[in-house]
Amino acid sequence: MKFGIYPGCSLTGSARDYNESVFALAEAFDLEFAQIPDWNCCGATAAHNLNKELSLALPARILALAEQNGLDEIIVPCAACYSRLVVTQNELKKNPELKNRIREVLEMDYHGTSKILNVIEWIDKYIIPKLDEKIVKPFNYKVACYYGCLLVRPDKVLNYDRAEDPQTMDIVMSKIGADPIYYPYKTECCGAGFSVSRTDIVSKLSGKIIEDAEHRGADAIIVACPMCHSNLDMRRSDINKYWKTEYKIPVVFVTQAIGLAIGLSSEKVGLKRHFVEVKIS
Amino acid sequence: MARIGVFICHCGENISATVDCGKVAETIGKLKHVAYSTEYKYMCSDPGQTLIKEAIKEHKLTGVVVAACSPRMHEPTFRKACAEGGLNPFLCEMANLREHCSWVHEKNDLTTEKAIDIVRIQVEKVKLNSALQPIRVPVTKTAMVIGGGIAGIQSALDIANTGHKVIMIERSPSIGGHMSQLSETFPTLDCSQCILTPRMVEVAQHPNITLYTYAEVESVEGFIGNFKVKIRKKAKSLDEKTCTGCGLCTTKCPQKKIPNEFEQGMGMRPAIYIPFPQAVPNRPVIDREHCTYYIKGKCKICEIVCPTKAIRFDQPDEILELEIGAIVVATGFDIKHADFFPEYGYGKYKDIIDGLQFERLASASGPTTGAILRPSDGQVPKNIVFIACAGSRDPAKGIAYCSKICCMYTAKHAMLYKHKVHEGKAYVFYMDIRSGGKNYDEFVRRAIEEDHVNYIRGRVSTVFERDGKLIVKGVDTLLGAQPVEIVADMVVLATAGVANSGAEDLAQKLHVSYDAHKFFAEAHPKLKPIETNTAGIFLAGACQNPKDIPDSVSQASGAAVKVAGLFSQNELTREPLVAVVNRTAPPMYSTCVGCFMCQSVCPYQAIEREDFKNREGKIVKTVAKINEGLCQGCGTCVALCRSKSIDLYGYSNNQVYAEVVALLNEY
Amino acid sequence: MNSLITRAKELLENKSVQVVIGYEAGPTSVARPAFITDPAKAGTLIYDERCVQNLAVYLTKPEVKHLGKMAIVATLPVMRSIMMLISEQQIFADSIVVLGISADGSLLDIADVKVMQGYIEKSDLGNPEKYKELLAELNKLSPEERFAFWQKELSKCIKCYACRQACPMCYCTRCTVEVNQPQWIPVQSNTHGNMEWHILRAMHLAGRCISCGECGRACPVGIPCHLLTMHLVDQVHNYFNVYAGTSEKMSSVLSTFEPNDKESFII
Amino acid sequence: MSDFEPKVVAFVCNWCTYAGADLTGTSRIKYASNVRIIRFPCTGRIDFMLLLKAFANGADGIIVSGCHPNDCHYTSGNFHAKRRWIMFKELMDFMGIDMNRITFSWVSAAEGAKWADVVNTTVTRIRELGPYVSYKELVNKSVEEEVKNE
Repeated sequence: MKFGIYPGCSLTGSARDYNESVFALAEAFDLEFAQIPDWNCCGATAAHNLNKELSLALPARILALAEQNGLDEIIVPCAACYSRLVVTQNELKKNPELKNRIREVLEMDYHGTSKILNVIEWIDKYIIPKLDEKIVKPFNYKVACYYGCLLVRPDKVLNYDRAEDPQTMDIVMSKIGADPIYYPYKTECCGAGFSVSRTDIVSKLSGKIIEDAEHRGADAIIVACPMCHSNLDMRRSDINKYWKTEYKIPVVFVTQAIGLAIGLSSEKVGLKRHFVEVKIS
Repeated sequence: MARIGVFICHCGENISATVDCGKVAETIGKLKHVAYSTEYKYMCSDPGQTLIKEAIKEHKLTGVVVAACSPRMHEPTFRKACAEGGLNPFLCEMANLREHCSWVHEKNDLTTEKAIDIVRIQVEKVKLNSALQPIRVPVTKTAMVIGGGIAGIQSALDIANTGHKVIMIERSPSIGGHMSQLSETFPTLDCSQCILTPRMVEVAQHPNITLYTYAEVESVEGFIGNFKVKIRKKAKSLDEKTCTGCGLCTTKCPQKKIPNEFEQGMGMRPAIYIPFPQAVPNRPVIDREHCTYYIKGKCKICEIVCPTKAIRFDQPDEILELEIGAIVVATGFDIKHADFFPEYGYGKYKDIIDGLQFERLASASGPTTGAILRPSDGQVPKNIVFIACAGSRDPAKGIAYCSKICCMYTAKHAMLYKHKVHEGKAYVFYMDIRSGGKNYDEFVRRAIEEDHVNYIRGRVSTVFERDGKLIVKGVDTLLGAQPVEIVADMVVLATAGVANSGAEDLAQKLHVSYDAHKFFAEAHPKLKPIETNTAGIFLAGACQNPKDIPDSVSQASGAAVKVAGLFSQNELTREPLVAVVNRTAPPMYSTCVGCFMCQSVCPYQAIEREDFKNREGKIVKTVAKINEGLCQGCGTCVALCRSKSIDLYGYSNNQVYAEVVALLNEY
Repeated sequence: MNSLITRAKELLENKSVQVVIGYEAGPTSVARPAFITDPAKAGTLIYDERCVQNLAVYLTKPEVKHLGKMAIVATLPVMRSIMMLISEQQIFADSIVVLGISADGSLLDIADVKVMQGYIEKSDLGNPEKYKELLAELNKLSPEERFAFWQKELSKCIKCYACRQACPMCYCTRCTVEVNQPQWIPVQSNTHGNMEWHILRAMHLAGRCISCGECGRACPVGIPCHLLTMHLVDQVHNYFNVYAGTSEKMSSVLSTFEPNDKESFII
Repeated sequence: MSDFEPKVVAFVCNWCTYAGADLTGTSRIKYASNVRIIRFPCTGRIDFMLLLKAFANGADGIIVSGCHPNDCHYTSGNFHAKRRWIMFKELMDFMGIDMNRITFSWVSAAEGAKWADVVNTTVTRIRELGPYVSYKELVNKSVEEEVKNE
């Protein structure tokens, strides 16, 4: 089974840990990735605030490249990239005129036929069916599944999970033996793109997310978005400074947790790259 | 030779703003057979109608086309005007320039071109119309009221008091509806049961009312004045005549753990039960789904203890066939179950309840005999949060409409709480306060100013539990969108009012329209709010949209007047737009070959067999014949008939063919 | 076919029927329909591979009905036609004796409609093999090619209505083509009008055609018009899982419905 | 073909789609003005021959629309119509007549927005397909044939 993969900027930069765990899982389950050649920026937070055509053309080019290369299914591990790609596909499907315009802009053919999967959908479809037989070390921890904002939104477009109380990650985690706690902060804002410009806001918001998870006795926060991870993990010292606390709860990618459960080493799934030490293995 | 008169209406500016009415009138005036073509600002007004009447006489018109609004709006108006002008009313057709053209297109040549086409089609059609006489049908002067809530009760009593018979059917074991569950009513705070129960008793005792509880509509056939209704009387598993309603069986029933519907699940009831103490009729029924005898085949304790031997375990459902002249639908509403809003935590925490559950808590006859206690531990909540618009006015996640009653009952709830828990704090999160109505706004002000309920304008994003308390996170938009967090002991959700369960199914049985939310649809939003699109079927109460008690009662009385008006006539006239089997081509009379495939498509059993006999009395041919009393004019038989032997008045083969050909060709 | 002759003679002699409808040898090598009323002439009846016409068409003709009670030599398509005619109330089961002929040409003992139904149900009810191939070939073409094919074929039609006359199910005493208020089908023959006629005919036979192929056989200019009705036979089976002419009580596909009928094109 | 204005004929039932189109009007939802509505009491009344006549007289597209299943004012007319359209569509496909030019839809009295959508998507599609040239050619050719025969 061969998929296209769109890494976006984070998977080869700040989220190399995530990238490593996704590839490690794929290898363990005999799934193959083909990186979309000549891929470009998805537009991220900036493009859709500046120029609508640009914000659609950037993801559309990525999708058009996937089509050209015969990649029917693309996995997009970054939740932000995922959201941009899916929204673009949907907008252009709804509006044929706009689609033609974007084709002109790109000077490329674009049909919008590729199926875009986020990491949970990909796990659901290709990992879960063969998961049971591979589990060697059940992930026996209390976990707080943190979805953030982009994985399940806009819900009318994604039509994928309950936007206010999503469940899919909890289900995946319970399949590897974890105990997902009741966690009301699962879709609260982490500060998102203020990661760089306003760390004080990130510290305030992410601090609450971490506090509630610790308060409820979670051993780890599970995420599926590089942005969430960097705010909760990389900014931990800022958070602790802001709240005058000593939060130690680790932040683990869902793919890392599954990797550990099937016996992959913590190096293999990139745990060594975290800022907050992960004492889970 | 046809002489058609065409009357183009401007509808004020509703049509003329985008359609060049002058050009339409001029172009149509040049068409063959059009003897007169004119335009006027308001055709439906008195001078407009006079214009038509005079033109009919002056120009010896043989047909009239009024190009105005939808025929669904004013066809009867203009047909009547034509009749008054001396023209058979069925020689009048309407061209829909407003809803189908001027309101949906921009002002340009294409729109005017379309308007001309719309009128042309009707000109071609009306040339082929036949002068028809209305069909007369008798009226059965018995009404059926479906639903025994306050709207049904009011309607039934009003009809019965005009001297006509009423059959009331109610699917639950007692009449009373949601009103019987309420504690106090706004804006007067009088006790709901105190004002309702006398009415319930009056229904039961009225000589003109026959009450069937635990009964549902099985099927409805026929038409205005002549409905044939089958109702299913579900087996109550006891003989109502023998039973005295002593209630001994209900106290001895060993199965006691069934969530009590009347208490909104906040209490339990046995398998044989009287829904509430003031129930009418005050006789128990056995809930066979939960009764130990029906599940396990053993028990029968109720039979043993019954002093009058009234229990009948083998009682079957009974189907009654009734002849009904008019139907009032008063099936009420339901509330949207709050679990569709996972972020509000309903269903996850016992202390998050909905509005109807709060009514039961506050009711003197409720599970706490009127004390406001937390369902989880029976403690008095010190802090209580009411969330208005939980699902209403929320097109993204809930429903787009305003449920209308929640602002008022939320104010009432907060007030009732404050009256009972003086030291407690009540918060209301609201979007707007909609308190139009007599003494309504004063009532809300009282809650705020006298009872010191904290009204916070803003939405709640989430409610979750932490350390045994409910954390309500919201926003106060009047304080510059400040996030607000309230630590509450109990949360009450004013969930949206939605169509009652089974409404869609009932609408389909009745052949009446319903809207996208499954509420029954009125024939016209302003001018026919009580009628449905099916003649002889009327609406009362919240089955149409969420309504409070005064509105429901007013509409119920309105529906009663409609029924009484209908019953004041001995005969009704019906539009003669029915199918007909041709009877030409002697000697075999009719080209029908008698395959009777039409019989199997007819939904009304309106197609009969007609034998032709020769002189010796031998049947030489059998052909189809339409019973015009039963035919409703759907025309499915017409399209199916291979030899084109059936046609439909008003939509004849010649007419529809002419419309297609005329539309697409040059003129 | 001695058993057939004996049985026919017997029926006529004991006056169980007044006429036997069957086949006899024509003046050329072709078999032609025979209407035997005299027991002495029963000997002229034949049954062999030349006897292909669907005789059921005569059951509704007044000039044949006029002769009295009928017996009919009936292969599978004829029997299915009889079933259809009974279900559409054109003939009565007790006014007809069926001289059934099996696939291998031997006389069957068809005592009543139930027996006939049993025989039909056991038989292969789909379109005959030789037509299946033609249908498959046409279905392989592009829509444009099919449109061209039918235009070419239907341009030959001379509107003689032999297809209609030969069909046992086209028993209407007045056909749509004879209606002129409005003129549904143009009187003249031209490709477009001819196409309208053949669409009309096929639609009227939808769910009623029993795949005998008589219409195509009757066409003097060789239009394969039977493929239109046979295509719908396949579709009726595909959508509604029925074949026409299998029971005296069935109603036709277009005069009945199931609430859950499946389709994928209505939005 | 930028100035091509498709002619679209809509055959609709009185109780659902006609009323739905009325609602489009009362809701002031704008849609393409290429459509002309012919009113029928019920989809069950719509003779398939009328669709052919529409093409024969120059229609480029057709909409057939009525009540959703179970919502028929006459209980079952739309169910019969559904079967009829299934057969009709299959026969048309088999004869190579372009069924992309016919939209079959259920539009209820509450679906004013859907009606606008049905019209707009149909008109857009027909615009892309262009005029129904092959059918118009067939009709014109047939007129010539007749002249020749006379």
